[in-house]
Amino acid sequence: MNSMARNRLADRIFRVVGLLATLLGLLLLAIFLWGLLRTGLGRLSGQFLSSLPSRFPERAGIYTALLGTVWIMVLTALLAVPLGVAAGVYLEEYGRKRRWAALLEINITNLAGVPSVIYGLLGLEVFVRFLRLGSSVLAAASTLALLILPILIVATREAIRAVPRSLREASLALGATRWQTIWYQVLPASAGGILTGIILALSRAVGETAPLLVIGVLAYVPFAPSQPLDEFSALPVQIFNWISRPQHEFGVNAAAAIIVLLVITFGLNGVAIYLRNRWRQQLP
Amino acid sequence: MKTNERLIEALLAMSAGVGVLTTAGILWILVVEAVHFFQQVPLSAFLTDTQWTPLFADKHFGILPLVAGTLLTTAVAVAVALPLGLTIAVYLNEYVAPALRNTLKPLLEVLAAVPTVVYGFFALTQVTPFLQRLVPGLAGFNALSAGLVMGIMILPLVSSLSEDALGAVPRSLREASYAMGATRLQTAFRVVVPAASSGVTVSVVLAISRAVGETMIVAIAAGQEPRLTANPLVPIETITTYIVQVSSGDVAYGTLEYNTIFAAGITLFVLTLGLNNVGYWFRKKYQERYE
Amino acid sequence: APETKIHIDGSSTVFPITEAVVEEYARAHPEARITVGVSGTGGGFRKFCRQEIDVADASRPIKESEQRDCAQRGVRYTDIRVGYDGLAVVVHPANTWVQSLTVQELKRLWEPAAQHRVTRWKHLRPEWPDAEIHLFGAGTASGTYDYFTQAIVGTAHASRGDYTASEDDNVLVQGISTDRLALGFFGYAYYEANRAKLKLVPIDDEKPENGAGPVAPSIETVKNNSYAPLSRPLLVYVSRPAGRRPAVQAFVHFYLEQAPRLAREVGYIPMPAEEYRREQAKFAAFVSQSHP
Amino acid sequence: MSELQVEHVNVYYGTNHVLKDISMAIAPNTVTALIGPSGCGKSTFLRLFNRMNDLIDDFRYDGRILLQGQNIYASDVAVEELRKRVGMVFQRPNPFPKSIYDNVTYGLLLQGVRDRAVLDHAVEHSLRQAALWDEVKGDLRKSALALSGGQQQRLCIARVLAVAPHILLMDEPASALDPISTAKIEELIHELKQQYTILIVTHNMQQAGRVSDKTGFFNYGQLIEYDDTRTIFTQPHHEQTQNYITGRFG
Amino acid sequence: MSELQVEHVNVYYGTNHVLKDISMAIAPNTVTALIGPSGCGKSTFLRLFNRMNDLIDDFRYDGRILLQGQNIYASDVAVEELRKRVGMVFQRPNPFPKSIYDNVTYGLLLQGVRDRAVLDHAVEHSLRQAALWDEVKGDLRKSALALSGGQQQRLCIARVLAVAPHILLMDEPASALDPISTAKIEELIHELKQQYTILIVTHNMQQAGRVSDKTGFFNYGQLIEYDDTRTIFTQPHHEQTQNYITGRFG
Ligand SMILES: Nc1ncnc2c1ncn2[C@@H]1O[C@H](COP(=O)(O)OP(=O)(O)OP(=O)(O)O)[C@@H](O)[C@H]1O
Ligand SMILES: Nc1ncnc2c1ncn2[C@@H]1O[C@H](COP(=O)(O)OP(=O)(O)OP(=O)(O)O)[C@@H](O)[C@H]1O
Ligand SMILES: [Mg+2]
Ligand SMILES: [Mg+2]
Ligand SMILES: O=P([O-])([O-])[O-]
Repeated sequence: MNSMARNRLADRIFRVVGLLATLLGLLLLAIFLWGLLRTGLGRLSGQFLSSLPSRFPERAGIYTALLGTVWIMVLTALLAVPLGVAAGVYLEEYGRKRRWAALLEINITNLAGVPSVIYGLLGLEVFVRFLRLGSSVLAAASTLALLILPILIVATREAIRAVPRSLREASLALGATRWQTIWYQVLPASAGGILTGIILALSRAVGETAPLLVIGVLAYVPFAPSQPLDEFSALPVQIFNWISRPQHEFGVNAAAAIIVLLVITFGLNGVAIYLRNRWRQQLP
Repeated sequence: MKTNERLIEALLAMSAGVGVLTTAGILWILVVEAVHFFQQVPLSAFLTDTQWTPLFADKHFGILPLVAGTLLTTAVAVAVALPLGLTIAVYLNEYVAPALRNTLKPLLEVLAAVPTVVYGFFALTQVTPFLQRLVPGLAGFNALSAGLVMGIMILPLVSSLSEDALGAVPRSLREASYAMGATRLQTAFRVVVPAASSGVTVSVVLAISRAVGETMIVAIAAGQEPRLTANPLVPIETITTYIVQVSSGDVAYGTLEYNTIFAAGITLFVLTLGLNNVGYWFRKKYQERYE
Repeated sequence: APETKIHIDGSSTVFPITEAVVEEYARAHPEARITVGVSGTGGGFRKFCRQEIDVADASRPIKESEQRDCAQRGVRYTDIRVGYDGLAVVVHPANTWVQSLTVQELKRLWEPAAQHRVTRWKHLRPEWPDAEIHLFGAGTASGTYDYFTQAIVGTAHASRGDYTASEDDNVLVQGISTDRLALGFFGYAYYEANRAKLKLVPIDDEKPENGAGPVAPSIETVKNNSYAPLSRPLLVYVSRPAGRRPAVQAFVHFYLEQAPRLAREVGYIPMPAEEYRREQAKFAAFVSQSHP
Repeated sequence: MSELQVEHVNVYYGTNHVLKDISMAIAPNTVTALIGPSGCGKSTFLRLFNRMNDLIDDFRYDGRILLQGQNIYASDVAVEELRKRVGMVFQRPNPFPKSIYDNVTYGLLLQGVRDRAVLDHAVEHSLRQAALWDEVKGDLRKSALALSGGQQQRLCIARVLAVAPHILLMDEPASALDPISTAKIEELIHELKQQYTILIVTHNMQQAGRVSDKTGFFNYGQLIEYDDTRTIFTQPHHEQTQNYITGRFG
Repeated sequence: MSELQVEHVNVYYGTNHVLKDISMAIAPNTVTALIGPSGCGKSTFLRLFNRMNDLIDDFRYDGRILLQGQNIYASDVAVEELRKRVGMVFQRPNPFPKSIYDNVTYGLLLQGVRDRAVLDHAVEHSLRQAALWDEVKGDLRKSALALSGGQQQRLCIARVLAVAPHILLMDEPASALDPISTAKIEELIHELKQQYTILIVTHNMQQAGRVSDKTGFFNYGQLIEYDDTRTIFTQPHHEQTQNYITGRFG
């Protein structure tokens, strides 16, 4: 076999190998989803969604955890979104001339890479102990808000950067102040991108488990929170809890709860991808 | 009007300051608690002792077993994600039509959107029993299946970011190679991958950093037994697992035992910080220059 | 309203009973807002003395140091017995070689000196396989750990450190039931709940007065004290400020009423009926003292 | 008195000396064309008058620029006020991604005008001035992005006129347009001259000849020649100017 | 016999009909210049001969192209073999981001040549042919990106010569270069003509006149005229050709 034929063969083989590798990635995802659905789907029911936790697997439900997750999501969004968007706007629109811009830049990059357990430690010391919030929804949401802040900032900056310079100049040339330009032109034009970032960040927050464990979520909470200082459970924590129980039926519950969690995260991701595509098309 | 502008700028700057405060807070907490720790445990013991038993009567404070556990699971994960991710990146970039590529990439990225507690469940209940049939002597908690699953989790990080880097290599370089009679494979590995090497490196570094900091998969599936070993078949403990285990077990506030989680935390922080900055530095320094 | 809130935390051993009681109580009193944490007996007492919780679950009596801590903060309390527990020593069901263990062997296996030395089955008995032994046991913040080390090694809090230690007994069950070379210990209730996945190891304390030869834990052997030295009482502690609150009073009352049934249901050993009546009386006295 | 007075102005971008000792006086209600080869500094010069260069990081200048006798770079000048008096039209039409109506009223909204009648009137008036009214009056709520390029550019002019500036800066306002739209814009400039002082950068010699009263020829950052347009185009004093106008370079 | 024979070739990109019924015969050891206004299809035509268009998703063609009598689009032709025989030089120099040495040996490595002596010899020989040897022989390990534009382009030529093709395709090889480098490339083409058949696309009439034996004039995808270069430039048969050559359009 001459060298050219060998090269062509290698090329053909790689085409197959590459396809297999890609399929393997997708296949693993499929296997894993299939296993989950097979185990957990039968357990999903109105009763499962609306029941309190219980020592009897067949009676137990995710009512508390689901509402806890919703509470966390809302509070986290309330805390993180204004901060993240404002910080992103500052860094992109004001901060660039400032001397500490480079510092902020490195800071944000590094924050994005800090493992989530470390945020848990921060939350434990600052929110749980120092501010005496205890293992409350507020403490958890504050911790997760800090965790997703870098994601929000980066997303906001990217969205803002995509707004053409001509739009800013047009506004400024009409006598708009910097903030008026941002408020009336830059933010509306980048809203799609920012919203995408917000949703992706929230989907991350919803699935986080380790920081919640570190700030000390309780094992058994048979009621949904009614105010920010209440104790809570959350879906990932409930799942972790059930996983660590050896009885098979709790494994089934865990699978069912995972399906619910995945519906939420995949749903959020889907919405984000949809919004991103729509927003990209709208860019002038 | 002017004052209004100033006020707004100040408010925005304060928001940006929260990021700095967060970093400062993390550093402050880790350092303060770790200083307490190192007042009682010499740094040399921390770095050289081969046992980590801070909660027992016979106390040892060697971080090495935890670091070894962390590196072991990371190594397994990278051993999965690097070849697979790079193959996928090259395949998507060189062999697949853009339309298909644009569907396959987000599909693969779904793998990174799965909450890690879910992966932990998967590793423990599916992967480990499956592997136990293939590998005799595989413990119920082990670094292998946790690492494998973690590899799946970081796979899209490698494949997507590397593909972005490969896609940024100018067409003219590819054409030059094809025009010399190169096959796609030769073009990919002799021209495109080397030209995009810094982008590929960054993606790998980021993936490693993610694996080092990952908590739930290892906490659920890798065990809680600090041990200085390179054997992926036995239970080990990672730094992150230790932090979760001890902090959720409520060790007495202000005791040496409590401070150990911050000593472990600062080790983890330094590891990931180092990796992130290597990545950042690479990106800044070697931003691809082609022509 | 905070009056209906009750915070409980502490022992993982006691958790299943408390969980069951709370679940039943909440069914009867939907307005109740009771949370249960699992920080281990030691962790529970710490929170208890800092008045972060109202009721502490404990699998051993409060220690002197913990008593001092509570006293310093002016926290008075009473202890209430709710049942008994035996500590089960278990191996994987596929383990064919272990039929029983002596207390001496357990000590050789778990004492601090064993670390990195007794690492293979054959180190325990030469005829056993030359394979690694994978150990699982209670975490150091748990009463179970204190109790086991005291009973087996002879000093509380002294043991080897190279084993999978968890405050969460479920993690241990999970670990042992998936590992052919495992050996571990935890509360009898967890063995009860997972009989099929585990193999119980009878223990011989080599003291004929406690029943000759190896004894396996069971309701009988724990109650009649022949399963020694690994059986113990289960307790809850109620603080004085909490004891003044009607919601807490009602709950503790309910707890003692239901304990015989629920303790058995989750795998523990209930006390004789008159003992429960005595505990009720004791608590009533504590409550009346609380009201000046 | 001259409307605008430029005195010994130098501009630098970092170490790049882009405008060199420029002086020039511009009379009210005239059209001044700025011509010269690419990169010679025309745009930079134009953007001095509404201080748009301030936005560029490493911009520096010295010298003075007076608007009706007042130094526009004085520290007490509110830049926003200046920009209302000195309107600008850009090379490529850059309408806001909003309705036609909202585009025209934007400048007024910035000033806090909320009265519907005032806004309505301003919209009609400015669109008429910009010779766009008849084409769009049917649907003022339509997105500005749906207009043709030439319409968009006239909308941008209307948008500027709505804030009632004294001076109009135009940076190659017709270079992205087809010949018919270009003709309309030129016609418009003719009419606006009655009320405004106009500065226009152009690459098109014919256009400069058609619309302007005065012409300044720039090369390598210097104002080589500044004179009546007719003089510049028929008997320039400098050979460079001559060469440029006849197309020998640039 | 002709080296290359093009028979009734049509090319489409999707629905865009880019080349229309082209036929042409090219003799060995000649230089053929392809001229025509931008977008007329010169590059597309050139890239037919080494099947580079195959890389474009919606490329379609019909007709036949014969290389020494063999249809290069036949299904049994190995594209890689073809491309070794038909080398190509691009408009902008595109050396690989590797050393000079590695650039020249790239083609040989692809074929599995590992013998150091063979490679060394090929490097020297090709660099000499490309008139670059004297300038770079001192440091062959230097990155190719550190060379000047003209040197890079000659390196790209050397890189092609190293695989010993019969035919050289050049798509505006000097358009990104300064006059001195351009002169060097033209000289090079002159010398290479002894051994190779060369097709060169150029926008520069003078260049076409200087280097080529034959010239083909394309317009709107059609081959308007193909003849001796001298004839094309002195007495073209078509008015379009005449107009183009005299600069009246394009
Ligand atoms: N933002 C900037 N930063 C640095 N240099 C700049 C910037 N903008 C323009 N320049 C430089 O200043 C010089 C003058 O630019 P200017 O845009 O004023 O030229 P111009 O005459 O308008 O050219 P054109 O006809 O191409 O628009 C040029 O050399 C240009 O490279
Ligand atoms: N990849 C492609 N996909 C679709 N159409 C293309 C593609 N490449 C070129 N075209 C179209 O094909 C026609 C011919 O292009 P070609 O590049 O061959 O022209 P050219 O004569 O080389 O022009 P130039 O002198 O500008 O290089 C043009 O109309 C061009 O728009
Ligand atoms: Mg300009
Ligand atoms: Mg071309
Ligand atoms: O959780 P414990 O019962 O072992 O303290």
